[in-house]
Amino acid sequence: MTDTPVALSAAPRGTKPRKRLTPTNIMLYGTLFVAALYYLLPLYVMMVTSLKGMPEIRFGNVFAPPVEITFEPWVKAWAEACTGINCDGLSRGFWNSVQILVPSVVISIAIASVNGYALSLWKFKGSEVFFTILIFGAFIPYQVMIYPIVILLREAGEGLSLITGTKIRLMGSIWGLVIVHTIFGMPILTLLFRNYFASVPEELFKAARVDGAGFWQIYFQIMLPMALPIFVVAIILQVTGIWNDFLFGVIFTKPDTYPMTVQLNNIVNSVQGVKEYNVNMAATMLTGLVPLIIYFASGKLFVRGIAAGAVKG
Amino acid sequence: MNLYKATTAAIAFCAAGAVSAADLEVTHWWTSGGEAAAVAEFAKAFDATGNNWVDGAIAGSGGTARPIIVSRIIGGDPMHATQLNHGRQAEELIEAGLMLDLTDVATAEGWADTVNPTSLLDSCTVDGKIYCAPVNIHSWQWIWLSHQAYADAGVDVPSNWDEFVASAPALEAAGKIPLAMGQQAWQSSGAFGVINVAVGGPDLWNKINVNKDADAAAGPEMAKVFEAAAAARAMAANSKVQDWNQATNLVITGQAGGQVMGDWAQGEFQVAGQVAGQDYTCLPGLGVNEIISTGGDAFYFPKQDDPEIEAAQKELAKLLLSPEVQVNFNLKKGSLPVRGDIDLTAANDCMKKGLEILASGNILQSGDQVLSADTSTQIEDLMVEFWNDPSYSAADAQAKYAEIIADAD
Amino acid sequence: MAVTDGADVESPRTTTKRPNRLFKNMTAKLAAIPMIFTALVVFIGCTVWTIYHSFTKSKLLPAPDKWVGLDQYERLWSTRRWLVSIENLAIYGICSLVLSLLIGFVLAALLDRKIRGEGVFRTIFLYPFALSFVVTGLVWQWILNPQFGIQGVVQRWGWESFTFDPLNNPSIVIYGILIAGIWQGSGFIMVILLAGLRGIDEDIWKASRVEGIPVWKTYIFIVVPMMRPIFVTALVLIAAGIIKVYDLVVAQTSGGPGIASEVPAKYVIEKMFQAQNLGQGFAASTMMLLSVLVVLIPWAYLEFGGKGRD
Amino acid sequence: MTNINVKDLTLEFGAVRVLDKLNIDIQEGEFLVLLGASGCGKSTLLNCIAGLLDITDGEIHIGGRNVTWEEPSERGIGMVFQSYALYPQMSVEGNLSFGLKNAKVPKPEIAKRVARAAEILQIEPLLKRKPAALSGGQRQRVAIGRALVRDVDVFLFDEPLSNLDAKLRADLRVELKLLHQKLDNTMIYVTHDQVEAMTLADRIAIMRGGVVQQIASPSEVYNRPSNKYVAGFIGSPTINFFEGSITDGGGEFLSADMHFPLTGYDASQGALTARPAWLGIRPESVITGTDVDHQPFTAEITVELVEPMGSDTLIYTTLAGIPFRFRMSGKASVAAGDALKIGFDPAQGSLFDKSTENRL
Repeated sequence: MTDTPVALSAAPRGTKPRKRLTPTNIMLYGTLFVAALYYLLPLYVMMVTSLKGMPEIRFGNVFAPPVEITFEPWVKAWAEACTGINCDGLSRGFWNSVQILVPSVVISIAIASVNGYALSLWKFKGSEVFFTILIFGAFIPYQVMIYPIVILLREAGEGLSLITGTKIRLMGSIWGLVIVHTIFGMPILTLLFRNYFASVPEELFKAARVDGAGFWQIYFQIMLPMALPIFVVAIILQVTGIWNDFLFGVIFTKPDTYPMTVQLNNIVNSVQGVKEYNVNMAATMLTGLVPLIIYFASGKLFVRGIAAGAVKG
Repeated sequence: MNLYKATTAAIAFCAAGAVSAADLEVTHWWTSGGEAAAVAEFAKAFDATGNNWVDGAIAGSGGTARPIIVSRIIGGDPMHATQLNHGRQAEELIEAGLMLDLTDVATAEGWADTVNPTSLLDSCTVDGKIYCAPVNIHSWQWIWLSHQAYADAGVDVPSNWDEFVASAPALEAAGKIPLAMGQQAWQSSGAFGVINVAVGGPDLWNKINVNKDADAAAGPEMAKVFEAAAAARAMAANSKVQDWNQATNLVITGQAGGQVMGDWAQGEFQVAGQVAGQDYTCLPGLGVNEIISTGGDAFYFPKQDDPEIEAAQKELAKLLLSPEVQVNFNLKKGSLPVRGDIDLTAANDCMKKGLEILASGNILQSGDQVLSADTSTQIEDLMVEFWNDPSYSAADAQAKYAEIIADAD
Repeated sequence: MAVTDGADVESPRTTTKRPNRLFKNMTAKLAAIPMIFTALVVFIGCTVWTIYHSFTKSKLLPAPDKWVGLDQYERLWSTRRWLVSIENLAIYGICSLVLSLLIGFVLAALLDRKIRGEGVFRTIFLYPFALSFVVTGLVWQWILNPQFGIQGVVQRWGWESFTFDPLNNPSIVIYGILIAGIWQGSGFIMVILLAGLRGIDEDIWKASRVEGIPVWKTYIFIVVPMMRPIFVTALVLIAAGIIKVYDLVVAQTSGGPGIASEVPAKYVIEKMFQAQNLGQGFAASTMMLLSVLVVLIPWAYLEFGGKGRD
Repeated sequence: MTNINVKDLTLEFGAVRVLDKLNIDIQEGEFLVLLGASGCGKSTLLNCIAGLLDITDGEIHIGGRNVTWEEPSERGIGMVFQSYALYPQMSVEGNLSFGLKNAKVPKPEIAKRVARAAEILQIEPLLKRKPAALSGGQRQRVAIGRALVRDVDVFLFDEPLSNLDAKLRADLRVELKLLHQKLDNTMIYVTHDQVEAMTLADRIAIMRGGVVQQIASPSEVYNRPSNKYVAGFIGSPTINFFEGSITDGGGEFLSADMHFPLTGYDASQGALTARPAWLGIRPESVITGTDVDHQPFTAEITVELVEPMGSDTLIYTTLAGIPFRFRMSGKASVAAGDALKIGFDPAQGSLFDKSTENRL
């Protein structure tokens, strides 16, 4: 449609509503831009700092763009920064993190989704009590639990060794870490899945039961294919949480298998002479890359999943 | 799992068939420039024996590293060797039977005769058995002074604490920070200890810290110490850094006049290519009471159930105290060797001063050796608050201090 | 069936008796074992263990036989650092609760106004949530650095007397941490609330337009009350984060200057591991737990109390 | 033998008793409708019969077999839900065969049954589609098909037509009736729509508060409601109730200043005696025009409101001091304010005891 003026005898009363620069819109976008500035500032600072040389940092300000762009801090953070006598930067930790991440995410989500499914559709006597305890668990600071968990894992390892006859150590193995991540991810994930499955029409569940499907058949064939949005949320939350974890990573792994965050901490806290802010920032960004990419890539899916999982209180 | 176990077992078996070589994972929190260079000496020497040093550095401080070390030992997944401050930190772990008994190594190597001062070995001894290998002597009792800063301010480099205090206004006038201080609790507490010994004298320090004499802690002599600390606080008011080596860096670059810090600071000067007596001056005991506190680091060896590993652990223990390694390590680290029988001609001015004092027996036990970790952290909490809050009066702090000493165990 | 001759009317496999309740729903119970284990053994078990040991003089290792009664608690409540920690947590908690909800809701409402580039804005607001507290703490420490950061920049512009150094000023340091905490977490709250807003019936908006109610009034008086359950979810998530605040403080200020930005979780950890005084750490964590219960029990009662699914 | 017997069925949710010692016997091939207002327990009862709810007490027999504690799939039932409950990620074919696969029915057999059900329901062209691509009516056919393929003798319907629009509902209603005639299955059908109930049912069970009020054929329920509640629930517009009393000997019913002769009333509980009571007169039993004079009761009324419905017209007025509704032919031309003479036979109405509200 072209905008050829057509002489209309009866012009509508009132102003034409489709104006771009209404005061409301100015305020709306103005607020959004100011807010965006606040959220973007640190990212900007990280970025420019990581591209500056040390002298520039010492005499410039944090917001000034780099005069001379250098990628050396990135190279150093990835491959050269030293901790103790190891000077291979973050690179060592990257694959370790991936190896920890994958089983932890898969197992924790598998268990939490089954929990949520059982809690919403196969309630049994006491199931709500366990759920309430679980939710309380979300409020216990992790650090408080370290000590008993360490003892628990030791005992469990010994118990398993007795049963299987081979020596099994949960402490210091990747499986110990997976168990810990599963336990601490459980409250929030279970809540999400429970809410999601509770919003699935109950009649669907009934129909499947009349069709002779049991607990697992309904879970795998009916519920699982329907739960994609909430799985996206769960995966995002877990990937972020586990990737960013420092505390459990450092306690339940060994130097060979230290995750990236432990190495980040080492790089950032290994002050040799002056703090190399540029290297620190580059290391920081490198470490944050995986969760960041996941966030940027998931976009709308995350919001949609949250809507499905969090809306029911 | 089984396959994995079998494979590891096979590998271990093969390895055993060769020389008694093993990978030893060693945790420590030595990550600053000088520290890392020193650790590398250990690793080099150990690797030379055909074993393999797996470095488990945990950056941060003992506060970050210790929970990790302790929980891994308790969880049944101990590292093979670990740094800990000797003294009372490991007592319970030893009592619980989690640490390897090194008595046979110590006897064979004659540690009892070579380790000087003997108090170091005493700290490693529980019920007559030796559980740790001391590797160095660290003394808190130093102040490090920047020649450049004093030159810029146009005053002479002070030769004792009183002169240092007197020179402060001149430094401030020249836009310098008279006293560089990191804001972490252990630094506040440590600096206070140094001032305590310098101003109050070693006897007072012993009375309070060894004998837990709360009256002395509340007494007039101690009041003077607190006044001195309050004065130091004022001098450090513009020092807004966290880490100790950042503070040291202020001294190295001439932005600050001096820093009260242990002898490990020397490693930083060395890394920066500065020469003692030329670029910087060190004053033991703040130039007042020339004395050295003999704290230090030690290595503990958590018990393992693999005889191969145990052999390697003992080998490492032996190595750590061998004369050659002691020299190389301590030169890099800037600390004093634990053996009285080695030649340190390569040592610089400051180290030599320390060695002389050590030889003369002018020594003090370290806080780690006499106070429990609990009491130490209580004092740290008090000190970090005192140093950072100008409105916290010396008298109030002293009262609180006396309270802590009264409850100390 | 229709052609059966009645011979198998009373087939032997007929179950006339109510099956044992324990075996009813058995698969679900088996599948829930990890959850039951976590709830009972880990959460309850560890909590009981912790509470018990808070009455002992445990040092580096737990010492269940060294019973000292309430000594640890007496010491706890006479420790200045603990009192400062509690006060800080209260300030941080209330401010972060209010601000997260407020900022989160305002941003969500703005994004809900059929904005151009909604996806871009949403990603911008949300991305900090992908970063760890350690990273957050470091970046903001850097930005708030009085020498290189905001204060330095403004002073270099010529406003010499400008001071903005929250991290070096004991009386406002907790707000410096708050700035970083809000930055990290409010985007997530925004997403949750946005999801809630999207769940509001379009007709509500039509009705309020027809009746000529201003947009802001519609939000405050109609939409917000309708979103109660979502606000509750958001509240729970924020609250769970507040009580755990630790990494952020460690990375940003290490509790300084002095003890001005200490928080309870940090006290607990340092007492347990650095001071090697488990008993004291456990006593402090028990107090934290107690405060959580005080807040949580009324909420849990309202949320889950009695109302089952129809 | 697929009759269904519900014996002393009781269901409690915590302290709330939802079903109270319920007894229903359903004959083989019977179409029973459970009718009631929402919350009366009709769906709950259906779920109990299906085995989807664990009952508190009592027994359920299907085809002579005690199935009280059997799994839903073992009871030989098929069920159709209000929301259709189609598995969203499966095609129509997948939806139809899911139950059979679970029951490990051989593949050729599954194909055969699916084909047959699709043919009966005329959904063959839809077999490969996903439910999201179907209209409401098509979805409901698939849902019925899912019950059909199970080759069972009992069908349970839980308000299957409630989500459809009026026209589709009427069409499918007819189809359901045809289906029943064709298959001759036992069907239990839950609805709150009395038109569905009246048109489909062999017998209607009207429920209220977890108790069956009356179980009888549609005409019985309509003409001889067992209590005041049933009378008021069935029929649209609702029945007119006069409050009053029966005279000695049961000859007349007095309300306000009106006398309603009861000669010829078919009493349910023995002869009528003097007592306070309700008299219910269906709007449909009121007569106007020339035949009025033959009626035992006549009255002059003023029309207050007219609702033309096409086929017929509803007139609102006041009689004996109460609002009174009746139905006239759609052709009648009446306007508000008109005076009209009406008549009916009170003996064709229903009398209910004032206190027990049971039919007299």
